[in-house]
Amino acid sequence: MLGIIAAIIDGVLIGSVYGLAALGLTLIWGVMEVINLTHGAAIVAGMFGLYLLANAVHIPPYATLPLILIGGFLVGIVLYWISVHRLMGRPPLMILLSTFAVNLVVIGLGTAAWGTDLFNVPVSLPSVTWGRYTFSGTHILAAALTTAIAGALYLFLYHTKLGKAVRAVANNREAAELAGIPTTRVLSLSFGLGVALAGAAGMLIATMFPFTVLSGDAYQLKSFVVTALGGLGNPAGALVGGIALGLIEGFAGQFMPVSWTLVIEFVLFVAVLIIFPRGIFAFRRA
Amino acid sequence: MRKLYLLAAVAALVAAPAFADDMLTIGMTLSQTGPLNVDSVAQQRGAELWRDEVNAAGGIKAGSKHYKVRFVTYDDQSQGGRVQQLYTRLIVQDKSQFLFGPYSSGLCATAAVISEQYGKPMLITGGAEAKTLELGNKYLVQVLSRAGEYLAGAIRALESKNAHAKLAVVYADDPFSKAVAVAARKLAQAGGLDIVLDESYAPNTTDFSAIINKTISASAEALVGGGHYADGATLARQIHDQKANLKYISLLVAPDSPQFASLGDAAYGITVPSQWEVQAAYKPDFGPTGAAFAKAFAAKFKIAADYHSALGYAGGLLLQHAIEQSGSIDADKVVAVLNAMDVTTFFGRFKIATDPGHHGLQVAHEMVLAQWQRKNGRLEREVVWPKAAQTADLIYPLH
Amino acid sequence: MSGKTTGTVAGEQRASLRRRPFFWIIAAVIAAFALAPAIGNNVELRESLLLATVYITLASNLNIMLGYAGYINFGSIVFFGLGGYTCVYLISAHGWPLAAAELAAGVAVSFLALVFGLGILRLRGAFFALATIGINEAVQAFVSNFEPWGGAAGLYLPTTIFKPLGGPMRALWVVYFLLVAVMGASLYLSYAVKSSKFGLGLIAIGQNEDAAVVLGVPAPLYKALAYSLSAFLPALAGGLYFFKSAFIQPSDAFDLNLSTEAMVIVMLGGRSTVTGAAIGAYLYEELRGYLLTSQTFSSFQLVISGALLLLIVLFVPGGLMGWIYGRWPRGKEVLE
Amino acid sequence: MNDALLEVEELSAGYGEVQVVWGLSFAAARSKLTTLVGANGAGKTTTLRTVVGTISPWSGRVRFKGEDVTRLSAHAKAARGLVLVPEGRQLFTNMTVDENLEMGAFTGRGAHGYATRLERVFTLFPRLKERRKQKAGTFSGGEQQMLAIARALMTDPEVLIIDELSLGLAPLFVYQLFGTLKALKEDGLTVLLVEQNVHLALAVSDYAYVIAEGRLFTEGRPAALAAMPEIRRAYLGL
Repeated sequence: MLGIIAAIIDGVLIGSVYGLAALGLTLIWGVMEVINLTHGAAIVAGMFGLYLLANAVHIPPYATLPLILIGGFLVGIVLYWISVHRLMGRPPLMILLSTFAVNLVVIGLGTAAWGTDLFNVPVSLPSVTWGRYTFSGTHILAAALTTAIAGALYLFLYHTKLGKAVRAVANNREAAELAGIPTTRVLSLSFGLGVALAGAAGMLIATMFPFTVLSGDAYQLKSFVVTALGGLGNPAGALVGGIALGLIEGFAGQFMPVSWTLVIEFVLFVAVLIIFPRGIFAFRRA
Repeated sequence: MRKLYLLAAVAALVAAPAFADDMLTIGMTLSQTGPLNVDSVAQQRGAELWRDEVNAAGGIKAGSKHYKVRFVTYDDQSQGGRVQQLYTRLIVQDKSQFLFGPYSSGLCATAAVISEQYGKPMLITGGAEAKTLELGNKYLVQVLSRAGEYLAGAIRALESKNAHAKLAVVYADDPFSKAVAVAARKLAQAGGLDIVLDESYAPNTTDFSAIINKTISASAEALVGGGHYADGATLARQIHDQKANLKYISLLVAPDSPQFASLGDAAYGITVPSQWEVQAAYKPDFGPTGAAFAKAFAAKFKIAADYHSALGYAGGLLLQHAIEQSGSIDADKVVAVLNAMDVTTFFGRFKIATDPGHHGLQVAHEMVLAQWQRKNGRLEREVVWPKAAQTADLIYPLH
Repeated sequence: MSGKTTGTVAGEQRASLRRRPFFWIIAAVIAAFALAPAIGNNVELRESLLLATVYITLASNLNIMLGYAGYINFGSIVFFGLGGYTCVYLISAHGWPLAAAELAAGVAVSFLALVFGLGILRLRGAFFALATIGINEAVQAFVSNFEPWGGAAGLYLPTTIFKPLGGPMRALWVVYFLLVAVMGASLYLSYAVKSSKFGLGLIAIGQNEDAAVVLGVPAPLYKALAYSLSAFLPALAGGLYFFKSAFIQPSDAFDLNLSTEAMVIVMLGGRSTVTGAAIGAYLYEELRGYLLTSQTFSSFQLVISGALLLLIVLFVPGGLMGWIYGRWPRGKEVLE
Repeated sequence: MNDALLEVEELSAGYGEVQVVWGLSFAAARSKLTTLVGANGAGKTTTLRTVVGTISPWSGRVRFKGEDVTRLSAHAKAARGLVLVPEGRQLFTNMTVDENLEMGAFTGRGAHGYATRLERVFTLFPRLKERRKQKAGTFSGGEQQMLAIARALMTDPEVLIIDELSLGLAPLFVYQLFGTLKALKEDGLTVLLVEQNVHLALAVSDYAYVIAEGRLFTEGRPAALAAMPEIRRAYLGL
């Protein structure tokens, strides 16, 4: 019984980071109906951002978070202008392919630079012990920081003028343009935010687990599953969906061979897409 | 200046590789990229050391001729889909006379059929799974101990400390790890260990929390399993982070890499079944001693040799011996010699099965068990099993 | 009676196909593929062309969904992998001859695709694309746990399996010619679909699905049919490919990279053209072969493929055929 | 026409390969209410979209306060005070009334004097004040049109362009809205209105242009137009 509770707690902690990763994907979708296939590469960039800043420049691991957020934001804006802007209004296939192409280039450059070796950033934090079970400090702090970042995003979107403009553009781009909102700039800003969030998620993941240049694929797939559960384009849903995925991984594994959880994850993913295209946890939109 | 450099590169690409008649071409793929690259590159370096030493000594002597050795290598990106294409190319286009297998059982299984289809001998130095060698191939030669042997030492070492330990078997879903786990399970049951958890995980798993929680819930005292480098290292780190309080841990492959020490405290006490450790001082019938190999390797690559490097070198050494013995580079003659060989090198004993159902399967080589221990504040691997080859006592329990 | 009518219609269609130059162009391509390596027993050429046939088969069939109907299928490889598994399983566990196993694989996979298709084709655009990824990953995860198919360890074929085909060396030729046939069938299928009412309906769906429905195109049925139809030949190709390999494991059978490569090929050649998919596949295979084995570029091959794809998408969205049609509008009549 | 705030010269536009507007010229005079009338499909909406910049013109010129603004983007035009209330309202349906109004005042121009303008908008449309925290998507058609005009007013427009003010609204609302427009005009606002309801349009406007098949059919003071037999027959059903 205690084991199940421990699994649930672990699931929630890790799931919240999945949620953060998916938040970037879902924000971009919500604002411009683009599935960003550079997402995995952005997560990996966050991981390597941590590794380089912590190992080469000797910045304390968690102090890299704001730098990675800012860096991700700027890179995201550049990516928008390279791979998305020209293709807005064309068939969605085009942007899928262009972001996929950028993904190939980024991963290719990363592979050429670092190979596909496993990197490990040792972070020593006190952990919390509960009976025989231990919750690693990195997991707890990652969940806390995720909550803080998601909270900050909420404040931005609902309580600042620029954030409201992002929502306005997501809601009705033409009307936003007519109201005097420079929509293209808002789109690039949103893309930047999405990439920054993905990078931050990558950085937090890298404090918990070792990683390689190719780790992005797995987390990108998880982000897809999370967005499907939470509803594409729904930031609150992304967090709930992330925690749901974490729970599936932690909880289902207690009752069946762990290798079957992947089957459950993806079957659920397809089933949810078919039955609830807006996500199980999609909050009703007005 | 840069233009000139580019021009030279293009010229090098265009110019047909000119080589004299007395050149022996060996083809292989390696995983420069992809999840298998750490071990694959180590294996490749061992082979390169052998090649350079042979060429420096004037080449391989076969009959009256001396053959210089040339390698042709391609990056298989750790993907099976590329392996067949590349091995075919190695034979057909690059005219390889002999082949070295790729790294990992899965890739070897994919490459094996090409050796049969084109009748080219392939020395397997990085594929332990036996299944590939039970399909009726006539040109495969396995240099390393097969997968079934991997955890034998680890299980026996555990039994020597606690004959009824509660054991968790946790392994990656790939051909090699699965074959290892199946054999380990049988051995453990036969020996009276209590298997309290038996789980596999997808090779690209990044989060092991669920498995570790299950291990704790099952009150396991020992854990054996793992897979390749990336998953094994991650598993080790999470066992440490989640304080699973295991008394004994034995993981495949990953802890054998010098890089494993980058895990710090998480690496301490972990044991690894090893095909070769420098401390195991076999008396070689030919070729260098283990110490001499390790020294030459460290001098060339500025990194310690692990068993994958030793395998790469041993593969070359055995092929060289077989060619010299047969006095020719004819595939069938060389294979005939390999079939009959029963020798000991710095790597240990070599002898393969020759019956049609198991041709090429390694039957004589023995493995050792190594453990990461602290020596003067630094993490180092010590041989802890079998007792005869031991350089340090097994640390048990870890907690 | 209705059977007879359709038979006649099909017959007429076939007759009209034969009158068009493109029919003969395809026939010439197939002949070239079959003869070129056979003359002088050129094994090297055969191996290069063998992969090209697989790519052309995958791309041509992907084109039916992606090019005509405009549906992004990231998981087209799942047909290839399932075909391979069915075929290898029937041969290894039940001793079926290759031909029977192939046919069973094609039929079973097409049927499965129809079932999947009826499920996911309610989805549109990005949702459909995501669902195809999900299906591929779910199938891969399932097969990894499915013990009758060897689970993660995969299935092996003994070398004796090549005996009925005249030993391992001759088997390679047999497999190659069969793959050329599958490729030829893919090209004809792609062409036949394009010049049929069914294809017109798909293209209408690709242009504007709502409008197509209003005009009376039974969109869900057409999409499911197209999805199922585009599964048959890749399943055959998968069966042959993994028979040749004598080994199949989940990570090779359901490699998402191959799906994305097929999409790159379709884009490179030009969407919804038969010739484009074929030329794109051939060019891509040659380029990839070069990059993979070149010492200079091998570490940059991902970068180069990525940059190439980005440039095509941004500046030549019509692909090679779009560019050719732009220069030479009459090309549309000759090269479909 | 020196007092023309907005002048459109020889404007041509369309979609893809289909030309919709053919060399249209018209002007909106300062503090007057100008209307473009014409049958459904005459190209009125395309004209307005081209004027404010959501689609780009094929040829021709748009001058605003004497400045050539033809190639400016829509948001840049809004920031200068050239504001369109699009057909079908186009509100931010997921956002509250307050947020919609705040977005209307997104530009520097709108942000300046925000509080006073908000007061004034609420005086004009007291109904909106009662529902400040309600989401726009839950409103009735008439309320949405009010909010759309209110949002446009928050931008502090110099020329307010309204596309199909009365479309789909109950007559009571329509009269109310026309009353508001008149009041705004009397306060000095320049209004350009596109309207299918020719009766109404001619009744309230100072000057009118009649458009047919993307071309200017005729123009003049409403009274003069209403007297023309062709207009009476084609648009007024007399």
